[in-house]
Amino acid sequence: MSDHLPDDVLLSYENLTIPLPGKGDRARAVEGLSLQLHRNEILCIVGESGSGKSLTALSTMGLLDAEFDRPQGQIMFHGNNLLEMGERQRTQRIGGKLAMIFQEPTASLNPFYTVGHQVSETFKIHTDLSKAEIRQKVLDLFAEVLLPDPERIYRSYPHQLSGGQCQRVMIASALALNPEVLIADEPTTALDVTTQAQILKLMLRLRERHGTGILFITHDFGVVAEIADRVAVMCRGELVEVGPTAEVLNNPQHAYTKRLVAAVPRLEPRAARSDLGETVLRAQNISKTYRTGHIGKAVHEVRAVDDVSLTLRRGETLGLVGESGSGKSTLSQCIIRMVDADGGEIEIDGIRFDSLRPRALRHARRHAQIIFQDPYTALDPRQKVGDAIAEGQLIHGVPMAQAAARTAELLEAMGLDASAAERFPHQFSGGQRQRICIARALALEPALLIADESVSALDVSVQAQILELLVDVQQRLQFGLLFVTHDLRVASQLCDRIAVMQKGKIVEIGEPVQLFTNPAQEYTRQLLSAVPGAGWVPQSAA
Amino acid sequence: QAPDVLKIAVDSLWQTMSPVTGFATSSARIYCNFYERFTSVDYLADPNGSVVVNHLAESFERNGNIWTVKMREGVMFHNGVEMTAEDAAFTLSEERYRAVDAYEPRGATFTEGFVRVEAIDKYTIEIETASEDPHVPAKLSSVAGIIVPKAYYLEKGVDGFGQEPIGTGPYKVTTFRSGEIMVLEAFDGYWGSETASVPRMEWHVVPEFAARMAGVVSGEFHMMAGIPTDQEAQVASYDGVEVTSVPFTSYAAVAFNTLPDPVDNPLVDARLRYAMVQAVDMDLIVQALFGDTTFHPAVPFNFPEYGDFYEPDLKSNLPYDPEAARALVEQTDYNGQPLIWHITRGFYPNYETAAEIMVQQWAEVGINVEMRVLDNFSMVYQRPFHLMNFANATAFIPGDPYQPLWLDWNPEANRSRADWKTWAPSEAYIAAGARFNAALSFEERFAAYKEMSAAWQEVTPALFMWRQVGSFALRSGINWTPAGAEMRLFGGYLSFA
Amino acid sequence: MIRSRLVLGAAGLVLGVVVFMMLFGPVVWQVDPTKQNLLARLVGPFWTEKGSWAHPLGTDRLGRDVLARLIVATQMSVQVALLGTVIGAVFGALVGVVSGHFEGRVDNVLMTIVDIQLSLPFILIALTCVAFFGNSLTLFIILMGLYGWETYARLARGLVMSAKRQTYARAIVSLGASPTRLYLRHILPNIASALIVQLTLTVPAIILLESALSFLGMGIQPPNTSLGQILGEGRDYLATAWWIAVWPGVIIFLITLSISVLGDALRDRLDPVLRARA
Amino acid sequence: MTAEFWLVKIGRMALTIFIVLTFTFIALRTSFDPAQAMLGPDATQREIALFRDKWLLDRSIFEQYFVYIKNALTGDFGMSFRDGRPVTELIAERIPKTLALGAVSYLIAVLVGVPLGLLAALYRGSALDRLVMVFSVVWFALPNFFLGILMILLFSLTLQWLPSSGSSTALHFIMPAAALGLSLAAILARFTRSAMLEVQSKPYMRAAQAKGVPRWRRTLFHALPNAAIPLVTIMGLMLGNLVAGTVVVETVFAWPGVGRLLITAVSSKDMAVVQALVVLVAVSMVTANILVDLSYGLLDPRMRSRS
Ligand SMILES: Nc1ncnc2c1ncn2[C@@H]1O[C@H](COP(=O)(O)OP(=O)(O)OP(=O)(O)O)[C@@H](O)[C@H]1O
Ligand SMILES: Nc1ncnc2c1ncn2[C@@H]1O[C@H](COP(=O)(O)OP(=O)(O)OP(=O)(O)O)[C@@H](O)[C@H]1O
Ligand SMILES: [Mg+2]
Ligand SMILES: [Mg+2]
Ligand code: NI
Repeated sequence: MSDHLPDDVLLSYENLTIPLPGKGDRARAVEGLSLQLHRNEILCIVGESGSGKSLTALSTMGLLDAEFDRPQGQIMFHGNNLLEMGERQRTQRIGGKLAMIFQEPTASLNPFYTVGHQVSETFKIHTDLSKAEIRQKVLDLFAEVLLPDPERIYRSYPHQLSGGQCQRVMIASALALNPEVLIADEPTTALDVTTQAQILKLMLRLRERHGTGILFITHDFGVVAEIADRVAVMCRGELVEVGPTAEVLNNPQHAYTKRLVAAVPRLEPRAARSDLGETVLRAQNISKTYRTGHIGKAVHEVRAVDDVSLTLRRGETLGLVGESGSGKSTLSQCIIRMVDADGGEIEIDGIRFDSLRPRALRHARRHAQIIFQDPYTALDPRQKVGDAIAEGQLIHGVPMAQAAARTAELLEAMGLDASAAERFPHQFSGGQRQRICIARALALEPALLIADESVSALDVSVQAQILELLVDVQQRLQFGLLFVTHDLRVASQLCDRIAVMQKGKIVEIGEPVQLFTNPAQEYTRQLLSAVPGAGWVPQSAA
Repeated sequence: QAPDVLKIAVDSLWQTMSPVTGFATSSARIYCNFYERFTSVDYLADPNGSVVVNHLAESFERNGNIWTVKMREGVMFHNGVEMTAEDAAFTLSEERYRAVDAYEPRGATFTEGFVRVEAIDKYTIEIETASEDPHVPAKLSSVAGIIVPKAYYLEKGVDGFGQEPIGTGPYKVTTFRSGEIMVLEAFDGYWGSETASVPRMEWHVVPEFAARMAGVVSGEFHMMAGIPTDQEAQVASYDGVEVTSVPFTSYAAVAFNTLPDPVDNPLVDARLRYAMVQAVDMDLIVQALFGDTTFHPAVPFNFPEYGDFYEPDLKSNLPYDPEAARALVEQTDYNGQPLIWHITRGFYPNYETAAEIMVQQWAEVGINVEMRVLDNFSMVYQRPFHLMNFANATAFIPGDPYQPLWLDWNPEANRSRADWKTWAPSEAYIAAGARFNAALSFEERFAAYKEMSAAWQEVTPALFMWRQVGSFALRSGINWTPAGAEMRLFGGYLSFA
Repeated sequence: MIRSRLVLGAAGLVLGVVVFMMLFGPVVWQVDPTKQNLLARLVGPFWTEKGSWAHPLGTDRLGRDVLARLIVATQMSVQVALLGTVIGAVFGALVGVVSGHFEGRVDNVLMTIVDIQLSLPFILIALTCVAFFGNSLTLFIILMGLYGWETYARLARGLVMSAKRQTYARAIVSLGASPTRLYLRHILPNIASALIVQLTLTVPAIILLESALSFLGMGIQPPNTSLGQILGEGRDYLATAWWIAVWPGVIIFLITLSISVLGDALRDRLDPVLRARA
Repeated sequence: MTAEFWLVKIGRMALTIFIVLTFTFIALRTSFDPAQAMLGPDATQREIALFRDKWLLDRSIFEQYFVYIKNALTGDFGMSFRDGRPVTELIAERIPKTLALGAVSYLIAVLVGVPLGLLAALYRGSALDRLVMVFSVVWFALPNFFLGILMILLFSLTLQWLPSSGSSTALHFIMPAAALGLSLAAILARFTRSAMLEVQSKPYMRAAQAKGVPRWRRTLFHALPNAAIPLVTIMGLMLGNLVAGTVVVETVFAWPGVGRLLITAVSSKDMAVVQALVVLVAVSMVTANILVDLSYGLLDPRMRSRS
């Protein structure tokens, strides 16, 4: 779409360079960025983590931390260079024409005030409207962003609303003064797929109704495919490619873009493998109820896992999917007894796990290992990586020398060099750390490995590597893999069978091909339709 | 010009003004302004305090064991009730001092030998003593002689009386909060000629020296008590402030525990005690700590306030001589074990400081003393200990060594009887004491005194350190004659320029 | 906070000097702190009229060398503060760890005790104990050791509760580690820094507490001496012989100041780590 | 908040006070005999015996404890050994003075400490920030009795501007309240600063800025209310410091409050007074804690709606 008129340009970055304060990873977070946002356009910025997307957005809003030096270059908006404006000038001249929403919707609202109050504040500051008028405006806005029962929401505090509702309130607040430009920094990352789909719809509606130019930062290519008119790709602070969505996604030019697009997981259901070994996990009638609240009455009960049964065989990968809060984590924790289930039988590798005494349980843990979601917090920051990998073996009585040898072997298998053993976790990237976590789990040669959202926190490219690695070692070591995820694309690629969880129950279980093409349950169907950019199937970029 | 309100800053005010039970340094100095006694010491006549004059008693007459005391007429208590012989008799009564459940049992020691006290008419009482006692009028100048209003006293009880005291003195107490303030107002019904020159006095408790000093220097206060000796010059150096130091009738001392309790007490050996006396250069210490304001009495009980008893040229038997001390230590079985010295914190000015010096000097002759500074006398009196601080008052019979030498050391005294006793009076001492008490003429009494003192020194159960002094600061323009430890702020004692 | 290198350097230097003074003071300055010279009382520091290099910082009311006494007093004060801090920290942290580990009823009981302690200002306990049980150095140190234990207990409890929910702790458990191993090898090293920051608050607090008690006459008693005791004793001489009270005052001030500055720096240093992990 | 919440709170309060009562009783009665301490060095044996009899010190410890608890429950804390007056009367007489000093000091602490902390946080890294932090650390590092004496020497002795002791006029408040209040202000300034910095790094602060809320409004209406919870907690805990400071400052400035009463009672072993004061302080601290808890409910909507 290179046919925009020049006056169509709303926001224009010219040679923007943002120096990093102190000892950052690099001297400049953003270097020589030139980019235009047009009226009535959704421009998605994608790129690896740390590539400077957020800083670009923040410098546009004049929200860079005080410790930053003034960025160089220009950000032109209505003939003003935003970089040269002070806070006061900006309020006077730009007012509400430029608005932004953030990644964490709940945390972006002040817990102290009702959301109605907070949205009203924008009017109070920028207009002379009376109280009643403001109130009406806010209610209208709430209706516009499709919030149910605006009156009630008006009076609610942030903690009384769901994440999606909070994000809609934030959007309402951003829309208050009819902005010409809306900057959205990963506005849906913290939300689950169904809510995400609603927010995306809202964005599209917004553009339709008001002709707003939207700068949408994301790392989810599904989202890009769903809403973007144009895509800009950033890598290490530089803009490497920009163009219409279809072009960039289907025919990437820059090497980095190619890599990125190739790594995007595909919704490619595959058939189950046939060469599976004996059963390693047999879980029957597992239930878990959480009770919270004060002593006495007012007990709040959550039936996190409700009478679930599962089996898993050696060499098999079982996917566990479902929306947030459906009980996936709780179930997997129950299986390895990190959480004690209320009832049910668990047998792992022939051992009855559910009745083990603490000492025996500790001993039996070598048969079942888990890899957690966030590689940044899963390693003791004060323990050397080598020690972390060897620790499990030492606990289970493996001699020191042997453990060290195995550690070196595993590091190599994970594609890390031997010197890594002497370093600390913070000296590794997220992907590397996740490999270390996998190595730590595998060091015990477990029969069952649970991966709880083990790749969700990672970049798509890193994610792909890790998945490949997992498949690879599973091939060699033949453990049963319980793969917990909310990303149906990933699940479809990886699993032999997929179990769909809803409200603590497994509603459907089956082979990916069958599940995706012909879901038996309404819920599964909903889940599938909420996957963003489902229509787009990236071509192999090889 | 006299101020409307005279403000005095003191370091403390004793918690109760009950005449005998509440007797302490910080109460005795204020008593004289609202309490009066049968007789009183006339410090205008003799600053050393050896002159006793009749006061609320008009005359004394002795007939063998019986004293007939004529009381002054028309004296009013602060509550408007006239003082009668009834009150005077009650003051000295069995019921108040000597009964098993006496109101103020400490009075018993001050009225030792009294067998009968009786009002015989409105203004006359009779006092009968067990044996002939020429010293009764003098003894009645002590706190035991403070005349209390019987009816009011019985109504309030000792504690109540101590909080809302009533006397016959020139001022009456209108407010008393022990940790804070006492307010005195001139008493219109006062009988005496020594009228009050200021209508109102306020005694403020200001524990911090700096705050007291600042108060006097800035004119907030007219007077203050309690100046550390080292600071006298400093205080005096301010414009409009003058400093007076006044010798008290009391001597700071260290008592040696002469008894085999603890069983291995090396101080049971008199030679070690002699050594301890000879090892300390008390003159130097006193000079260093007090300058010329006081002195160290080289010979025990040979005190200047005793008039004819005092022999200025007497030499000590145990003079400062570290060599001799060392030799004495050699003779004993003392093996260097630590001797524990119990000291009450902050009770006697400069005591801890002196103690630190003495510990050093004892160490030099091979005596190892360990000082323990304790919070109060309960702790000081808790055995085991080898040394203990105390002070010997000298004024019970003005001009006579009765109190320090007999009253405080006799076989019935605390020092020989209490749980914390430190000595057992020797035969010689007891025999001399009996003669001393029976003596009617000065010569007899003097001879007995010398024997008793010698017997005491034979044992040497204590070392007298210095005569205690108090330092006061006044705004210039205030002329004040100190009366020993008493702060008499009326009549001839106080005037304004 | 006060982050400049200069200030930090100065704080480090002060503490260095204090430590040097404590360790080598008596060797370098070989004057007996108890040696009295009644003829040379209240002599000023060397630059004053009567002063001399024999007593560079002057003499006190007994003619003892102020410098020598400051050395032993600093030793005493700092030792009391350190010992007190360590005792309180170890005891408190232990309570906190137990409470945080077991939670539930154990936690309830222990936190009730902590609450009780919180509702009794420490000085009240110190005054009562010192006055009623007498004043020995051992008792004093134990008392100082009691100071602040509840803070450590609460801090450690919170840290343990959050640390054991951290993914790494759960990962260690899932390896089959015993609780002892988990706490000693993993949790303790990770919560130590926050506790150490707290130590930098407790040490000056105890030094100040000791001086306040000494001022009230219930601190360290002669012949032992401490900064607070010299300060309390010298306060009457402020107008005439200022050097008695001012030196210990300055030392107390500098020590508390330096430790606070270093503590602030330490916290600034550690905070991002803590925040990132939270 | 729910009824159970209060039940637990009040139960804990009662337990605390009971334990404090018992602890002080044991500490005071088992240490030793107060008779000698009270009566002075010259007390006679008989006097001591009478004293012990009068105050029931000869009874068994259990009997004494029973009587003590029974009386305490009816608000009767007995008589002071020193002057034979009811303890409650003694304390009541002095509490107004201490409350006045405490309130003024506390007010100074809040009025000086909080704004300074706010300014420091607002201009983080500036010269002002440094100045405030220097003030706070310096003021904290000076023992407040030493400060008090220096103030007396300067303002009363040398300049003669302010009275050195007593409590009768407003002028009398200045030095003690400054000595006490400013050292608390120093602590509060630091906490305010760090609480504000903490809040300012929250996403909603950035969101407010993005909305165009001016800086002062952000500070006062967005940051401060959220920083209030840690601040209120600290202010509650600071009452402990206030008590400690009062004891010292009242002594320095001859302030006739309960702090001085405590010191005299403690040094003369006046058990009844010490006991009553300890309980009094415990009760007020517990009450303060409850007030702090209550204020959480007011300050934090999340707490309010929890019930
Ligand atoms: N306050 C800061 N101080 C120092 N460096 C910073 C700061 N904020 C960001 N950076 C650095 O600037 C670079 C760009 O950060 P930015 O947050 O813009 O990345 P991003 O593209 O938004 O990444 P993500 O997808 O993870 O949100 C990173 O290297 C980051 O470490
Ligand atoms: N420790 C706990 N105490 C109380 N409730 C809990 C606890 N842990 C989980 N829950 C609740 O149990 C339910 C299931 O949680 P779980 O973490 O298993 O969901 P999930 O499917 O893993 O979600 P996500 O995709 O967000 O990780 C949720 O409603 C959650 O709020
Ligand atoms: Mg970002
Ligand atoms: Mg989960
Ligand atoms: Ni275009």
